[in-house]
Order: sequence, then C-alpha cells, then structure tokens
Amino acid sequence: MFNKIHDNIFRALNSDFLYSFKHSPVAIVSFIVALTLVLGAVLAPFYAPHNPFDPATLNLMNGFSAPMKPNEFTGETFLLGTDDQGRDVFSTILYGMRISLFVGFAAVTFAMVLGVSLGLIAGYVGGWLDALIMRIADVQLTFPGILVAMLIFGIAKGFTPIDQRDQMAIWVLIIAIGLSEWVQFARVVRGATLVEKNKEYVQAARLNGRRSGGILIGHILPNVLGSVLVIATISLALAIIAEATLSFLGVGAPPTKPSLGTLIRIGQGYLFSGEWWILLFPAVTLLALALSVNLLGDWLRDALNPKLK
Amino acid sequence: MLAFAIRRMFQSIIVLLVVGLVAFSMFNFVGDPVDSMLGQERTDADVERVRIQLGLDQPFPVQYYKFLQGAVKGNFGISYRQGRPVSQIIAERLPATLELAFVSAVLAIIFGVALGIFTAIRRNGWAANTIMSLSLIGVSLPTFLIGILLIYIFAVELGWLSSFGRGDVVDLGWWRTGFLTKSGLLAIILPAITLGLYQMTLIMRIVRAEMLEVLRTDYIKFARARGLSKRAVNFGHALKNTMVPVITVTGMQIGSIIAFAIITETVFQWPGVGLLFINAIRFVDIPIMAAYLMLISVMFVSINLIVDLLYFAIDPRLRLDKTKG
Amino acid sequence: MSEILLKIKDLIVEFPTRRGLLRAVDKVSFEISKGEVLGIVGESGAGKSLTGAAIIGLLEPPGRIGGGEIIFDGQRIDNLSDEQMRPLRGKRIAMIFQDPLTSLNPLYRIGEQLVETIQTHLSMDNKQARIRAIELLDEVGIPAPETRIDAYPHQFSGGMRQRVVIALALAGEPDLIIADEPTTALDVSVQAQIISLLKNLCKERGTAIMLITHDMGVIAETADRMAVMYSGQIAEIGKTYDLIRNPKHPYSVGLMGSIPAIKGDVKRLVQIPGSMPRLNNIPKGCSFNPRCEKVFEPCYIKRSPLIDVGNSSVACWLYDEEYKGAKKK
Amino acid sequence: MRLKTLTRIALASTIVLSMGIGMANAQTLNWARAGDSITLDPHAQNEGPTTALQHQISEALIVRDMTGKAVPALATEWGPSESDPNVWSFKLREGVKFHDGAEFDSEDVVFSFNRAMSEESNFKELLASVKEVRANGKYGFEIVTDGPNPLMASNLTNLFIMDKDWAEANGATKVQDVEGGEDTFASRNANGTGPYILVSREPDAKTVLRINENYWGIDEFPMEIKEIVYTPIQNQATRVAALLSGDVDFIQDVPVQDLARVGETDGLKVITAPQNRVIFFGMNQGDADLETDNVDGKNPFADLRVRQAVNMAINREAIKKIVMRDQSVPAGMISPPFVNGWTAELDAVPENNVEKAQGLMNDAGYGDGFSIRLNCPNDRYINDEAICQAAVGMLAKIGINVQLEALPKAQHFPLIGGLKTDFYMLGWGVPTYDSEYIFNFLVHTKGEKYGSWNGVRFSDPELDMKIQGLASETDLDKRNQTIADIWAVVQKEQLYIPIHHQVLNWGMSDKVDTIVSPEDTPMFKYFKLGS
Repeated sequence: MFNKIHDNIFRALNSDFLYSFKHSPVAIVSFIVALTLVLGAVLAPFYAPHNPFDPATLNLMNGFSAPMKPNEFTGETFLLGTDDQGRDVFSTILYGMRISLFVGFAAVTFAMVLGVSLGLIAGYVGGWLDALIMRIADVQLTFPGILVAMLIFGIAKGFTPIDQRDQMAIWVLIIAIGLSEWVQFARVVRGATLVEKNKEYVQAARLNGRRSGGILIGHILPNVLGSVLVIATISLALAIIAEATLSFLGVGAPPTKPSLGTLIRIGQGYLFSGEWWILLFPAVTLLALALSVNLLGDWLRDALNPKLK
Repeated sequence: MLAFAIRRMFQSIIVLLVVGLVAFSMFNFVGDPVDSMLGQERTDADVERVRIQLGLDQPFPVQYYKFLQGAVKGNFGISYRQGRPVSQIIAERLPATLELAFVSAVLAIIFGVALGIFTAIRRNGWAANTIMSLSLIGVSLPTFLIGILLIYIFAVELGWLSSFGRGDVVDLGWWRTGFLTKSGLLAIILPAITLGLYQMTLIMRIVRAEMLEVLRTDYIKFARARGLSKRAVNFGHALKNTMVPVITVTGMQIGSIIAFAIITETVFQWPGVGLLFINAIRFVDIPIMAAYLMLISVMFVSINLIVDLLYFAIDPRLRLDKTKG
Repeated sequence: MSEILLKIKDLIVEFPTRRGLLRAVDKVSFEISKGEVLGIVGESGAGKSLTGAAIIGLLEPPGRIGGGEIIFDGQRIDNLSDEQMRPLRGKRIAMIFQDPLTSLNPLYRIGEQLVETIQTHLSMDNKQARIRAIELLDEVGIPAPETRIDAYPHQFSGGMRQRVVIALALAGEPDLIIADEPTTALDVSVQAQIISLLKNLCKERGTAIMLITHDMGVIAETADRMAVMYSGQIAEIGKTYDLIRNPKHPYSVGLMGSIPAIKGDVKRLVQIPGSMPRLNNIPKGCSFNPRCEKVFEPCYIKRSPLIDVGNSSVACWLYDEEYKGAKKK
Repeated sequence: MRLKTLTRIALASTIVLSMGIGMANAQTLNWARAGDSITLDPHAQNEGPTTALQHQISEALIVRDMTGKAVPALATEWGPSESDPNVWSFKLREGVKFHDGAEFDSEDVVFSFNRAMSEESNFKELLASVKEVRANGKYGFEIVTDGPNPLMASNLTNLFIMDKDWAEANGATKVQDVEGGEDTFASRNANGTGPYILVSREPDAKTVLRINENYWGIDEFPMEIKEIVYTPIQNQATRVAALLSGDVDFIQDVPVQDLARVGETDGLKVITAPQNRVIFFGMNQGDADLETDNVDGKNPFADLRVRQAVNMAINREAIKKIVMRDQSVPAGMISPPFVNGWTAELDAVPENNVEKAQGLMNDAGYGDGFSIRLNCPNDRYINDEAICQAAVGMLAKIGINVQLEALPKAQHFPLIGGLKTDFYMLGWGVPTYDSEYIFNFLVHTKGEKYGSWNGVRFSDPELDMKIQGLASETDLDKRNQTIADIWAVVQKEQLYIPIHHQVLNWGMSDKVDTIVSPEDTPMFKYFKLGS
C-alpha cells in the first residue's frame, strides 16, 4: 500500500511538468517567494503583531517609528517601523497584501470566468454573436484598464449607498481589473472552440440531435487549460500592479484599510523626509510579489508551451 | 478594401458614441460642479443661477444631445474652471502630451524592438537572459514608483535633470514645442523614460515571442537553406514577418501611452492633457473631462484604423481582392 | 563507379534532454555520387529528415551532430561554423522542404525571393538576376513567368508553389539537393509531375538528389539507390531495383511486402505489428527486435553492422557468416 | 568613438548652458505652489492662489502687507466721513500709471467697484452693504453704505482696481462669468498698477512676470526681484523635489514632513507663521435621527455629553506631534487668533481624557458605542486625510466606530452644503478678521442669507438675532460683548470640535529674504534677495 502511494508520488514528481519545475531554480525560488507571501498574507491574523485594521488598537504617538528603534514617546519597537498613523508597517503590509491578493485573485477569477464563457459562446454559436463579442473585445483592448477602472469607479459611486462605499471600492477594483483582462481568455478559448467544433464527435452529437455544448466544454477546457493557466498567472501580476496604480491615484482601497498600493501612496509623501521605510517595504513587497508571479508565469509559459498569441 | 475601411469607420463611430455616453453619464456622479465653482461664500440663489446657466437643470438625454451636437463641431463648451473654450485649452495642452508620448513611443519601439530581436536571436545567452529578467522587474514595478525613483535619483540626488515641467518652450504659433531648447530637451528625458519603460518591456517581450515563433517557421529554415546571410534571414525575412502581429500590439501600446500619461504627467507636473484631466476630475470640470475622453477615444480609434491599414501595407495576403481583381 | 559527392560516415545526431542524450540518428553511413538520386525511406521519426538537416547544417538546437563525419566533395563539412557553412548552402547543397505552402515567405514576392537567392550566390546585378529568375520559373514550368514573378506566394496553387521552391533550390546551381518529402503535402495528381520535374532538371544539370520520403512509389520511380532507415539507423541500403525486388532486412521485407502495387504511404500500409520504438526507449541490440519475425539471440545482444549482401548492404545478423547456420532454427 | 565625443560635447555644453541660465537670472524668482490662479480677471474669483497672483500685477486701494497689516496702496488716506457715518471716503494716490501707461484716477476706482458689485462678480458679498460708490474729484472716492459699516476697510484689501479705458477698449467691462463659462479678454490679460507686469501665461503650466520700472513704489519697496516665473506643481513630492533640486526658489506649501529635509538642505530654508485658518469637525446635532449611524430612531450627537466625549477623546497633542510634526497650534475654539473675539481662554486646548470621555458616553447611554461615517476632504487642508484617520483611531477608543470617507474637496464640500453628512471636517479662514464672519456662516441657523456652512444643524433664534445685530452695531464695546456672549454659547454647546490652527510653511532658497504672510499671499515687492 505504502509502496503504491510512494510509486505514485514518484511518478508524479517525474512527470514532465514537475521535472521541469525541479530543474528551474528561478521557478523554485519564485514559487517559494510567492507561496511565502501568499501564506504570510492569508495567515496574517494568526501571527501579525498588530491588527492595523482595528483603529482602536492604534496609538498615534507611535507614528513614524523607525524600524527596530524604540519610539521616542512610547518606547515601543517595531520590526519595520510604523507609518504616519502609528500602524506597524510589517502588520500593515501583511494585511495590505491580503487586500491586494484578494483583489488580484478575484479579478483574475472574474476575468477568467467571463473570458472563458464568452470565448466558448463566441466560438460555439458563431455568427453575429461571435462578431459582437469579438468587437467588444477589440474595443476593450484599446482602452487601458486604468481608464476603464476610473469610468466604472465614477459610475459605481453614483449607485452605491454611502455606507457601502468602502466595500464597493474593492469590488469596483475587481470588476474594473477583471474587465480589462478577460479578452485574452476569450480569444484563446474561442480559437480552441472553433477548432474543436468541427471535429467529428461534435458533428456526430449534433446530428444525433444531442446537445453538443456539454461535450464541447468537456473537450475544450482540458485543451486550453495550459494557456488559461499562463494567462491567469500573468493577469494576476497585472492585476496586482493595476490595483496598486489605482489605489495610488486614489481610486482604490480606502486609507483605513490600506492595500499595498495605498501604502505606497502614503509612503511616497515621506520619501524626502527620511521615513523611507513607509515607502520602501511595501514597494519591495509589491515588487517581490509581482515579480515572483511574473517569473512563475514566464516559466509556466515555457513549461506548458501553449500556443499563445 | 474600401468596403473594409467603411465598415471599420462605421464601427468606430459607434464606439465613439458609446464612449461618449459612458463618459458623459459618469460625470453626473463625480460631483456637483457648481459647488466647486462657487467657493465657500455662496448663497443658494447663486447655486440655482449657475445650474440654469450650465444647463444642469435639463434632463440627462437633453444634456447628452447638446453635448454631442457641440462635439461634432469640435465645440466642447467652456471649461468651468478656466473659463475658456475647452477646444482651445486642449489645443494648448495637446502638444505637451503628444511630444511626451512621441518620445516615449519612439524610445519604447526602438529599444523594445531592438532588445526583442536581440533576445530572440541570442536566446539562452547570458545577456539575453539578463535582459529578460530585468524586463520582468520593469513590468513588476508600477509606473508611478519608477517616476518617483527617477526624480529622486537624477534630479534630487544627482541634480542632472530637471524634476518637473517642460523647461523652456518655443511657441510656433500653433504648437508649443520643447524640442527646440536645451532645457526642454533635458526636461523630457525622465518623463519619457518613465512613460516608455513599461511599454518598452511589453514590446520587447512580444517581439521576442513572435520572433522566436517566426524563426521556427519553414520559410525561415528554407531561407537559411538557400544560403542567405544571417542578416538577410534575421532582418530581411524574420523581422518583417514578426512585425505583423507586433504592429497591433504596438499600436495599442501607443494608445495606452497617451492614457498612461495621466500618471506620468501627475508625477512630473508635465503640462499636458493628462494633467489637465486629473485636474478636471478634482474640480469636476465636466466639459474638459468629456472632451478628454472623446479625444482619447478618437485617438484610439484612429490608431486602430491606422494599424489595420498598416496590415494592408505589410501583408500582401490581405490585399487579395485588389491583386486578383 | 562515378565520383563520390557526399560521404557520410557514422553520423550521430543527438538531443541533450533532461534525461540524458537521445540519439535520433545513430551511426549512419552512406555515400552519394555526383548526379545520383538516393532515396531514403522510413517511418516518421526514423531520422531521415534529421540526417538531411545535419548535412546542410540546419539542425534545430538543441539538436546537434554528436559524432561521425560528413564529407562533401572532398571537404569535411560537419565541423564547419554556421558562417563557414553558409556559402555552401544554396550554392553547393540546396534543400527543399515538405510543405511548399509554408516554405515561401508570404510577405515577399516570389521574384524578390528568387533575386535575393540568385544574388547571394552569383554575382549578378538586379536586372540580370531578374532575367535569370524568369528563366528559372520558366524552366520549372510556371506559365507566363514574366508576370507571375511579381506575384505573392499566396497567389499560387500548392503545386505551383513547389515549382517555385524548386526554382529557388536550383537558383544557386547546387551539386546536391536534399528534398525532404517534397510531395507529401501536395495533391496526388501533381505529385508525379513535381517529382519528374525535379528529376529531369537535376539530370540536365548533373545535380545529385537525396530524396527523403515515405512514399515507396516515388522512390521506385525516381531513385537510383535507396536506403531504408529504422529508428535512427540504416537497415538496408542498395540499388532501388534490388531492394524492391529482393529486400533482405526483415524490416525491408515487411515494408515491401505491405505495398501491393509498390505505391502508397508507408505510414499507413506497413503491416508489421507494433510500432517503431521511441527514442528514449530503444531496445538493446537490434532496435527492430521486438517486431522482428526472425529474431534470434544475437539480435538482443548487439546491433549488426552493415553487411554486404550482393549489391546491397544490410544491418542484420541473419546475413552474418557466423550466424548463417543459426538462422534456420 | 565619434559618438562618444559628440555625447561629451553635448553634455559639456548643456552644463555650461544651464549654468549660464542660472547666472544670467540671478534676480529671477522661480515660484511654485500647489494650484494655479484660475483667472486673471480681478473680480471673477475670490480664491487664494488667484488673488495672490493678482496682487503682484494689480493693486487694491488698501492692501495687507506681509505682516497682515492693512497699509495704503492706491488710497493714501481713508476713513468714515465725519459728516455721515454711512459714507467712507478715500484719498487716492496721485501720479500712478497702469502698465500700459494710462493714468490712474477716481474714474477707474468707481468703474472697478461697480464691476466688483455686478451680478457675476465673486466679490459682491464683500460689498453687500454698499449702496453707491462715487468719485469725489479726480483723486477722491466715496462709498455709501446701507448703514454704518465699521469694518468696511478690511473688506477692500482684495478689491483690485482696473483701468476703465483699457477694459472698455477690450470689451472687458463685464466680469468674466467663470461659472457660466465665459472667456474674456480680461481673463487672459492684465493691466494693473502693480509692481510686476505680465509677460506670458499658460494656465496650469507657467506664468512669467517682470518688474514694473515705472511702479510708484519702486523706491519705497525693496523690489529686488526683477522677474518672477510662477509654476503650479500639484504633486507634493514633485514640488519638494523641484525645490531640493534647485529648479524652483520658493514654494508656498511645503508638506510638513519635508520641512526638516528642506531646512537641512544646503542653500534652502523654511520659515513658518501661524495661518489665518482653523480646522475642526462638525457633528449633526439638529436632526432627530442620523442617516449615517447605526443607532435607530435617535441621534447620538444630539446629546451634549456625546459631543463633549468626542471633544475629550481627540488627542490634539498627538495630532500636532505626529501628523503635523509640530506645525500646528492645537485649538479650543473655531477662530484663528488674529480675529476679533478670539481669547486665549476660549482657545485653551481641551483636556484629552479617554476615561472621562468613556464615562460621558456611558452617562449618555452609549457605553457600547455606535458607528458613524466621517466625511473628510483629501486635497484641501494640510494632511486633512491623515488627521481624520488619526481621529478614527482616537474615537475607536471610546467605542465610536468611524467609517472614514475621504474625498476631493469638489465632492466633499457639497456634502456639507447639501446637509448630506452628519460628521465632517471643515476649515475656516476669516478674511475680515472679525468673529461676525464665523457666526454668519457657521453658527446662524441655515437659511437664505445666513448659515450656508452650518452643517451641524444648530439653530437658536435668539442667537440668530444677536448675530444679525452685529453688522450694524457701531458701539464697538457693546459689539465685542455680544461676540463674547455668542462664543460662550458656541463653546458651551460644543457646536464644533476644534482641532488646530494651521501653520504656514514657506520653503525657499537661502537667497530669498522674506517673512510669511498670514494670508499665504507673498507680496514680492517686499522680498529681498541675498547674494
């Protein structure tokens, strides 16, 4: 029994995919970095020294403490220092990363679901619906995500009750970023659908009067899995950056629940005044996160080698 | 081809109408312009007077119709904040943005294409690998951060380049250019790098990917088998074929350069339309915002059109109907 | 025996992979005389195309020559750098690929591609090169070459495109053309035309052809000699007539026996049970042993060298003096 | 090699060139602040940066000097007429010329005042009590008011005088209607009597002024700056970078966190002075129930004890130390110290005592706290958003769960004016230097003419009467007593939660020699330039 499991694991580890992973130091390092960051963020409530989102625990007098140096008023010491509100930068980065990652993952999931379904519909139904969807995709591609986000932000604000705007900001970010990423998914899936649609089994199913849609999905999705995975990874990095940029422009996460972008926006104001840690640590974290995800995406692209345009 | 052009033109107009509608409706939510215009010492009667003057008392469709009517004639009304025709303000600001976008685009395309080719031809070389890794750092750093860091290093710490603005400009009557003065040329360096860096990495990665794809094709193998020189194969054959897909992406990147200029212009206080737009949002200057979005859409749509036409120029397969007929 | 143009000795083509080196071509040796047509047959993956690519120096990295020698017209060329090899390509050795649809750069007029090739190898000005190009097109049977020269590849049919490709291959007046499945992608109706065109043009010029195909019919009609390749090795090589009439290697026998009218596609018609082993899974000894009807002990131990039997050479222990008695057990 | 040489030459020449510019323009002042002037029409916008630029080009009858004192400009003497308290008379300066050479006289003053009182003018509220203006000879001028107006002179310091003939010749007799979207000659050109002449202007980008050699006060004032290049730089990091890199010589709004860096940088200095502006929170205490809280059927702010608890929970000292880096003066009343009616006792910093505050909350029946939305601007006051964030933390300690909504001023202020917020931040400056101005806008019941910024919904008819009476009260002692009475109510009822008085920080090159004007308006004619 044990041997069999061992065999299975051994075989799995020896499969091409894992083999290529084991032999790519870049992939291993970036995977470890990304995993550490994600786990660090997810598990933050269990070990972060402070909860920066609970204002009652903040002491303003702790503000601007330098890393590892006792605060001149309160005598408290913070690993990475504190920001302008006396929030522990280390904890705030962890909690901020939760928001960045949540927005990133949710936006990519949204883009993926939207893109894959529209791609399937466009490829399968064809005709004017296909033309319409692909034209929308073209238009979407010409509009940079930032402008789309600002537009959606402006409109959504008008429809959201005032007491839900904090939550709204996050969802608007997700929708805005998701909307600017779905096209890639749709194109790949549409292409695969077009190829698969004309294959015999689908035609046969059609002739038999059976609904071929389900069969189609079952056959296409495995084919495009690689491409979708690669696009999703790269989109995740893009989404994290987009979130940071929008939050930097002030149309993003609220300042009382700062994401990495908001933190950088706050820290940017203190670049010249010597409080470098407020900008530097979140910026390095953002860079590490985006870079490791990007590197993973790059490696995935090589390893899975999907036909990507 | 004519039919194609007409169809694209028609689609473009629909796109513009939709963008106009979306943009215009957005402005109903960003804030009440009257408040920001009147300042603290205002009476309710003032508010009412101004609302009527601006036509804000009319129903939304009427406002939109009036807006479109004017827009067709290039008349976007008068800026609430500056009190001058929007078209005039945009005309003043546009050269700054276009010059910045132009320099960044040229930088991005030249370096992007060159590095893309280099990394494709020398794939697996250490230099190419280093460039590829660095490029990932480039796409992983948000633009605003790059701008701030560049200012900090080159303007504040080293004092080599100016930290903001366009330097001295020369007024050619219809165009204020910063290209003719030393300070103007020095001033454009940092913002152009900031703006172009991201696009450059993207172009580079796309060129590389496409080039690798093309280098694997039969006609490249055949070209090599015919004994053509490396130069002729790489630059004569492979590059031209690479360019077909790259042109689309590059076209869209140039579109985004103009939109991304919002961030760069904010960081560098570059007096272009992006900064104008951000200011307009702050002051709820609806005519400016509407005009800006329409302008951007027109640019995107024209860039798309140009890209499509470039396809015709570069890819004979699309010219089928002409040569056959 | 006429003068030897190309001599291949123990050629090895290998691919470094994560699981070690894979040998795709394993110690292949043969010769081609001037003006001779050598046919090479075998299933897909037998190493035919790689041998061709190795000769002209166009192995796709990470593929590389791992041993052996290639001697062309008395000069060793397997160790030449890409730049040293380049003057030979097109000028001395040309190559024609399988798919004429993808062999031509779609963005250039065929005239441009011809002129470019001509000028690379012959010192001609634009006008002369163009005249030469028109002549070539005329020779390969393109009607109205003066106007068609300015057309783009997509404006030609498949057969016509392969004619253009042949014109391009001939442009440098080479001594050897490696034709890698030149007709596979074409309609059956034009395959014969193209082959006879190629053969006739080469005959006129005294150009040798290394014709890689899995179409036995083409070989039978065209080749002076032929080689049968199996999993990177030559199983049998000899005069075409002999080999078809009297195949000696059990694989050749199966190959010929499966062709009722000596015409058709090996890939589909081979009646030998099983399939060619994958490169990472080649059995010890003779690589054909799992499928061989006449397999016996030495086949599991060691691979047979090429043994001269009549006018052919066969890599099979059946023909080894030592085992001659053993075979009829 | 050749390229290298070329680059070297190019580099060398740029260095030489840039040094050359620096030397040639030793008397040029590069001036930057966050925002640009909105228009050059002197009567179209009553807004800080707009009047600040106009003050260099045009003059009023009376102006405030760098200390904030009203001093003669185009008028040399003024005062209420002895015969009629409803008439103010002015003696105008003689021999003054506009930039285009035209002579200045009473005709221009009458024209300018009428223009400033027209419907489109943004200054008409300041002249609301004026019945008529008239010339009294070529260099005399009189203002007739509805009733006695003891503060008339202090209303005039931003009322610029235009040349009548120039305005008529250029079709600029009417005030530019900024809101109505008008573009006039006067909004893009200027012809004043001031110390500097407009050379060129690109709105939001660059404005160049040069010295007026024919200025009447050329010998009276230092007038050491010969050329002014004015650039608005919105992004605060960029603005500081521009000063640090030497691209500009003088910025008006140094972010508080960068004061130290600027001050420590060789060749730069920071000077500070208290500003005429107080920052405070307002709470809706008038409505029976609040929209933005989680208490049903009740308004916690209606309870004085809750307002007092909030007041006590705010740690003004911490805000000063951390958020403002000592660049603020904690406040106990919503009036700047310059203002008539201000006293040190009233302005004493309230006690910060969380326990006591919690006690008050318990007494009021909100021991478990409640939640409420706080509206805050993010681009108006110094560190406005950071102050609000700090307040969120402080109020959390007494159980008030605050959701902060920080918006640009264009979206924030309408919430207050439109009574759409129950808890908000506001800042107030008092250009008239009198408490009446505060009461009119912030304390009087909200209505047609008064209380337009009374977002706390406070209403006391008796107090309203007192406030309205202030305008025509000529007995200054009696008037001051009324003011003190009103302040007592404001303080007792805890109408607002004062936070602090803002401090102005001007950062500049060492060579610039000036003091800070409490109005945040540099008058460059007073500036001196060191070597």
